[in-house]
Parts: sequence; structure tokens; C-alpha cells
Amino acid sequence: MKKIKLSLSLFVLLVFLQFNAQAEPSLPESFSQVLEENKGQVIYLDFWASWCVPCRRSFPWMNTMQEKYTNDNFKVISINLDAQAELAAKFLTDNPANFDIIYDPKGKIARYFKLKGMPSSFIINKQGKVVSAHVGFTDKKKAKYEQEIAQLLQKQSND
Amino acid sequence: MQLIETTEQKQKQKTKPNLKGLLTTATCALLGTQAHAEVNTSDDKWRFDTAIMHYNEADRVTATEAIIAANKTYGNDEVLSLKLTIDALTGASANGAVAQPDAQTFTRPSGNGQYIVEGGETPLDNTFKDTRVQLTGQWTQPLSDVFTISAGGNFSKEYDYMSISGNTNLTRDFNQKNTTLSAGIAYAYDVIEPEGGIPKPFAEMVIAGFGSDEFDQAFADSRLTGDDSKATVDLLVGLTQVINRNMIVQMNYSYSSVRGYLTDPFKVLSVVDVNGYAQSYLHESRPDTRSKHAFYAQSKYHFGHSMLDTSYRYMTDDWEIDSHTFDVRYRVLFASGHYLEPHLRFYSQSAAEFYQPFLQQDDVLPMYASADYRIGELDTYTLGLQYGMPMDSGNSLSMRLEYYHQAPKSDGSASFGVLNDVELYEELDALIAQVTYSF
Amino acid sequence: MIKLFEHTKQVLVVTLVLITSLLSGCSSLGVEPWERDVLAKKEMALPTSAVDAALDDHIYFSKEASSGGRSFGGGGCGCN
Amino acid sequence: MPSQHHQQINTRKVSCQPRVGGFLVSFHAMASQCELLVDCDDQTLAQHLGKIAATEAWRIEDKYSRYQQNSVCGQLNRHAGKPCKIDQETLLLLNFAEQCYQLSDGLFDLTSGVLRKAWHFDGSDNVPNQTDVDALLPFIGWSKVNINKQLLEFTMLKSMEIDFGGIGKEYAVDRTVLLLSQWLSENLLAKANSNKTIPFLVNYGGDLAVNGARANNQAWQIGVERSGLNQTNTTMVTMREGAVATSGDAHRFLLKNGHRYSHVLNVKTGWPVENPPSAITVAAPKCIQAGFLATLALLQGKEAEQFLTEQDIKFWAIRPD
Repeated sequence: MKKIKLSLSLFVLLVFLQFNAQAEPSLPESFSQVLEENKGQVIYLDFWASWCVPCRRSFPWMNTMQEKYTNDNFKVISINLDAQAELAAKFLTDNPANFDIIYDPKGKIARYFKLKGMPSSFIINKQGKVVSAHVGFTDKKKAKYEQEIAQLLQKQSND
Repeated sequence: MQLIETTEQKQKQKTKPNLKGLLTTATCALLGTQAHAEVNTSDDKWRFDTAIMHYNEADRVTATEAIIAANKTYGNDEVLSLKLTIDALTGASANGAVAQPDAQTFTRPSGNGQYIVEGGETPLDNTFKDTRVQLTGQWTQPLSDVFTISAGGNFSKEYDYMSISGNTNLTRDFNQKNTTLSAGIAYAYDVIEPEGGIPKPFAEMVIAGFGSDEFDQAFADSRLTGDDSKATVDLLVGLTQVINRNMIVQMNYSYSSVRGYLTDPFKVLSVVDVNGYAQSYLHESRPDTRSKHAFYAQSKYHFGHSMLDTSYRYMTDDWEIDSHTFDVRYRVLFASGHYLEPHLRFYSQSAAEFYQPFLQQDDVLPMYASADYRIGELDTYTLGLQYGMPMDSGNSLSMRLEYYHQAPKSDGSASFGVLNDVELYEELDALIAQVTYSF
Repeated sequence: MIKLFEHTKQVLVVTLVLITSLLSGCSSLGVEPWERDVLAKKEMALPTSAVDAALDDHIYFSKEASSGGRSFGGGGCGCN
Repeated sequence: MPSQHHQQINTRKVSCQPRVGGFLVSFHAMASQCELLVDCDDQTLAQHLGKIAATEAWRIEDKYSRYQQNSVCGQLNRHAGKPCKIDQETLLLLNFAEQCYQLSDGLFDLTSGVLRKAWHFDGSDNVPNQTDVDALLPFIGWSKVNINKQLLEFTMLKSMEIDFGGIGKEYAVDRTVLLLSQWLSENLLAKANSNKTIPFLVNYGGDLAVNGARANNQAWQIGVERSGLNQTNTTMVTMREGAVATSGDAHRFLLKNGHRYSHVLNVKTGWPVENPPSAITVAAPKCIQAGFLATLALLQGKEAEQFLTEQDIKFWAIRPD
């Protein structure tokens, strides 16, 4: 039995090592610049791709958010992860966006943010700090996301 | 609003900017999104797959099956799938008796009629006619970011058969959804109520004196009850693994245990004398339990303009049937969205321990026996071709044509006398044509 | 079966180790979440078409002695 | 919002005539003949829609005309050199212009109008000299303007000029379609509880858009008349949805020493683009997109058609003989 336990912990260790072995990716400069430019605003940073079904669902919501909170120092920035720009363009024809789109075909920004799934979103406060990370987009989640955004904006105006 | 791009993208833009999509984004910001409101809600609609399939065996069974499957994804990633299947089957099915040099007379399983099979021909009961209606529902929903649960039910009814089943399945994702483990259980309860009742095991088919009271009495004596049932428990554990950007594999182990009436009430065995002449026909008898283990593996590889789908299944059961199924589909994708998919399937099974093509008059009656070629040694192959094309607004149409060939094999028992002159293991050919429309 | 249950604990531990090793083995495989463009294609779904699979299952269930393996299903008929 | 509506309202008339299948509403705005074709049998309704259209067209004309001193455009030009307050709509238009500038790699530029000071396309041989053109270049370039989204301020260099002419008419078409669709859905469709709308076509001097197919699902037939040098060319265009816009003018060019100088100027050099089509009509979902694409195509010179073909954009081009 002891042997089994030992091998078990060995495996856990192996998994751990593998995880740590990856080099820390760095944020592409062009994107840090974007973050710098938008300091002072609450940012909803969204990662999407044309083939991702829930991403399609999130577009009208992000449009609405951008419209609804546009005067409250709020900004939706989305990062497209399609390898081919044509696919993103076609998606955008069907699902128009009224927010900024950054193209990250090689996933450099995505790697930095260590995405767990698609879509992924991050809420960044006015100091430029990521305050929460989310995976997926559902009715339940969008209510939660909006609440977080609203709270952050509230906090901001109270400061 | 400025448009931000990574440097590589910008370079790409210079050579060939993707104006249309980017322009749409810009315009949307200018003119507002109201105008597009109706376009955006296109997601949570019902999706339908409809198919009609025609199955035609040369001189035997003809079946037509129609399916309407509906699918809807809800706002919290729940999926509801409903499916209605209707099939109609007519034609002739081998009754298990061996061919003879002379004509043979059989009583129909219902006791309401008789049929004569010409000399040299494999005896087929040509009165099969059945219509089946099946309703299936499945609900799938995420429990958390990694767990998904699914539960479903199935009800199917035909004239002399009813099946009801339920299943539940739990999956868990690992490694950013690259690995998925699943475990499920299903329970099915089937009732068979053949017209004319359930025959007693090894009861002799009553033939003589058709129409007389004696016949009716003898027929009634050969029957046990009006109906019988069986219960099936299935367990399934599976692993799905993404290998790389182009490849995914799935591996399943499943265990199935059936208990109850597993005999085919319509099948008989010929009892032959030393010269191979049929003396009588006994209703078959099978064990009342069967447990199966199956190992299934499938892999899909996408080459960019084509996709290779291969699968293999190994099944073994305590009736001593082992089978190997090998299936390959190669889909060639055209730029227009059309595709062509050749399909090849090989199947080979060994015989059940109690399978025998006939009984011999002087032999001691075994505990179980069946002459149903479908549990005998058997090789089959399928050759198919599917053609699919996209239609307007995301709809699609596909057609497929398949040729199915069955080659039953001798179980090794030596034939003798007149049996040497007849075909004991008749091969079977079938054509399958199907049209599918999805909208 | 009975013998198996006598050693439930061992079986459990062995299974756990197996799963852990399997998962750690698998963790070196796979793609990043944003690299699923090809896998998201219709033809890469398992099974490619549920309707085709259901029709095939029905045919082979009624013509051969083996069924299932891929998923639940097959059966539900007194096929001849 | 600065507006001269009240002073001009008397000279601004809307007429409504019956035509096959409905009514034709016409008025004059933005130096163009403007039309609204409505497929309905209710003249009052057609007149009302016409009023909505004309009001919007005149509003945009008053707001963005560079000829009106008190328009937003006039104010921006007069205050060039210092920050100028802008409203939300103007911000959106300027943002759009900026995106067009970036998408076109700097070719599409609302500040290019300054070149008019050197170039007079009157059919003569009055080609300016290089010094005159070079003197203007420092005052051209969208990169020299600054839009402050937070403070809603626009700043450009002194002596720079901005001209909404490149997008104004197309914007008016899209706005009109939007307003009419909204009015119809709020006032008619909601009450009748139907989703069948009244088909209409907005045509502001050749830039046009429809809200869908005509009754009986028929396409709109549009004759795009183009006078070439020696001939009159009429292209029939059928439309079920979306918009078309045209860029180009066959009559505006200079001819010197046998060389034809097109009126299509490259903002980077200040000189005419070589061999552009005399006119290009482009189809797109929105008129403002079609307008931008048509202009951008002209700026590609002899590669205009190839450019649009590569982008998979529907177009009709006319070349001088």
C-alpha cells in the first residue's frame, strides 16, 4: 500500500513539475501599450474566435455593455484568436461589434493570460489590474459579469 | 475608437486588408447596433436533422426509416435533443430451418397460416410487416466548469414489441478540456408479445392438420405465455483525448448485461435424419442471460482538406461471440463546402457456443440451440459513399449510398446427405440509400 | 466479481493511480483553448452525424450479433 | 446643435407623386436631387416618411456642410489650431473616418480637401506646379488630427481643413434608412402585429439604400446613369437589400500635353492617381461602406477593379474611352 501511495505522490509531483516547466510568457508590447492607454477605465477583456459557439452569444451582450456604460469610463476590448483573419471578418459581418478588436492570431496575448477555455474574459480595474477571470458565456454568467462591472464602475465613481 | 492590431496582423493587412469585416465593425459603431438586433438572436433556435433511409435486401427485408432529430441549446449551455424515428419493415426473414431438396411447409409464428418454401431455397418467413415508432429525449447540462451531466429516455413501440429505457452520463474535463472522462449507466426494459404467443423452448412446430381443432390444441400446447420481457443494464466509461490541433481520439469500455427472454420466438431449427432430410422443426432456445464487454476506439484526423475517421470495436460475450469491427471514413472537403466521403466497414464475428445450423435426429437435445445465422460465424462488409453540400443559411443536404454484404460461415459441422446439395449459409446483399437534410 | 469486492480498497487505489498516470500522460497532449479551430469543425465531432450513427446502429443491431460500444443506443427493437 | 433650419425651411420643399407600386417623394438636399421611393398605397404615409427623410437629410446637411459657416464642419475649420468641442454624433463620425483612414492605409482622408486650393478640375490644362502642391502637403493628413474621446474635443493643425463630403451623403442615406425603419416598426408593425414592413428606397444623388425587397419579393431596379466622355452609359443594377454608392465624375479632369489628369488625388503625393475608372459603383450592406469602398477603389488607380475583385466586393466600374 505504501508503495502505491508513493507512486501516487510521484505522479502528482510529475504533473506539478510539468506545469512549472513552461516558461513564463510575456505580454506583447503592442498590447501593454493598449492597456496603458486605457488606464483609468474599467476594461472587459474578451477572448474570442469565430468557431466558438458561445462567443457568438456574447457579442450582442458586449455591444449592449459598451453602449450602456459608454459614459462611465468602461471599455470592451476583445481579442480575436482566429488563425485566419478572413474567418474573423466573416464572423464580424454576421455578428457586428461596436467595441475594439485586437487580432492575436498566434495567441501571444492569450498565452500570457493563460486561458482556460473559450470564450475567456478578464475584468480589469482602472488601475490596470486584472480583478477577475472567467471562462464561458451563459445567461447566468453574463448577469454575474455585468454585476461585477457595475460594482467596479460604482466604486470608481465613489473614489 | 482606434483599431488596434498586433504588428504581424498589420503587415498582413498591408498586403491584403480584410476590409469587409473590419468595415462592418466600424459601421456598426457609427450607426448603432439597433439595426442588427434581429441578426444577433440567431443562436438559440431549434436545429433539425431529418433523414430518410431505405434499406433493401435482395429478395428479403425492405425497410424504410425516417428520423426527425431536433436540437436546441439554451442560454446556460443546456442542450435538449429530441428524436422521432418511424420505420416500416416488410419482407421475408430466414426462419432458421435449412433448405431441402423438396418443398417444405411451415406454420406461421402466429398459428394463423402456413407457407410453403420451394426445394433448394433457404426458408424465409415472408410475412414480416412491422411499423415502429421511437421517441428519444436527452438533456445535457453543465454542472460546473468541468462537470457535465446528461440524462435521457427512450420509448419505442412496434406491433409486438415495446422498449423503454433511461440513461445518465457524467463527464469530467481535464487539461483544459483536452481530456474528457465519462461514465454512464443505462437501463432498458423490453417486452415482446408475439402474435401467437411465446413458444416453449424446443417445442416442435405444429404443422399437420392446419385448420383443425387438433392443430389448434397442439399449437396452444407449444406455447408458454403471451409475452415475455428482458432487462438490460449498460455501463460505459470513456476517455476522449485531444492529441493535437488536428487529431482527437476516443476510447470506450462498455459492459452490458441482459437478463430475461433472449430467444427469438420466430426462429426454429430443422431436425434432420442421417440423410439430411428435415423431420421436424423445433423452436430455438437461448440462455436467459448474456453479458458483453466491448472496447471501442475511434480517431479522427483532419488534414485540412480532408478528414480521416477510423474506428475499431472489439466485443466479446459469454455466449462466446467475439467480434471485430473496423470502420474507415475518409471525407474529402471541397472549397465550396461540398464533401465526398467513401466509407468502408469490415465486421467479423465468431459463433455463439450454442449456434448450430440444424439438429440431428439421434442427438441428445442440447441445453440451448439456435440456427439463427446472425449468431453464427459471420463476416460482413459495407462499402459506401456519401455526398454532402451546404445549402442557404447554414442548411445542408447529404446523400449516401451503401452496399452491405453478409457472408455467414460454416460452424464446422459436416453436412451430409441432401444437405450437401443445398446452400446452408446463404449470403445476403443489401443496398442502403439515405438522404439527410439539416436546417 | 465477489473476489473483486473483497479487495475494494486496493482496486480503488490502483484505479486512482491508473487514472492519475493516464491524466498526467495526457496532460502533455492537447492544444491550447484557442487552438480548437479545426476540432470545432462539424466533421470532427464524435460522432460526425448522430442521425447517421442511429441509422447505422439500427441496421447492424438487427443484422449482427454485436451492438453498441460507441455510446448507449442500438436496440430498442425486436428487429428481424 | 447649430441649425439653420428655420431660415431655410421655406426653400426646402418635399413633393410626393404617385408612381407604379407606390409613391415617389423628392426634395433637394446636400447639393443633390434626393428621392424616397415608398411601396405603399397610402399617400399620407408616404408623405410622412418623406418628411422624416427630408428632415434628416437637411439636418445632416446643416450640420456637416463645409459651405455653411455655422455648421459643425465650418466651426471645426474655423477653429483649426485649437481644441474644438464636439458632440457624440460627430465623435462617432470622426471615429469612423479615422478607421477608414487606417483601413485604407492613409489613402482615405477627410483632410484632403485642402488640395482643392491647387487643383481646379475644370477640363482645362491648368495643371498646378509642384511647389504649389508641396506647399499644401503639410496641412493634410489624418495623423495630424487628434480626437480626445474623454473630453469630446477635436484638434487639428492651423490651416488644416476637414471635409465630410466623402461620407456625409452616404451617412445621411444610412441614417434615413435607420430612422424610417424605426418609425415603421414602432408605428405600423407593432400595431398591426405583423413583421411585414413597407419596402422603401432612399436615393440621395445616386447613393442609395433599400430596406429589403419590394412587394412580391421583387428586386429594386436601379439605373445608374454614367456619362462617359463620348457616350452615355446606363447600368441596370438590381437590389434586394443593402446599399450602393458611386464615386467618380467623368467630367472632372485636366488635360495637358495629351495627358489626362484625373480628379482623384492621392493625399500622400498631392497628385492625381493614374488611370482610375471614371466612376465606380459599389454594393455593400450600408451606404457608408459602399461609399468608402468606391472611393478607396478609385484611389487604387488602374488596379481599382482588381482591388475590389480581390476583396470579393460587388461593383460596376466605368472607364473613360
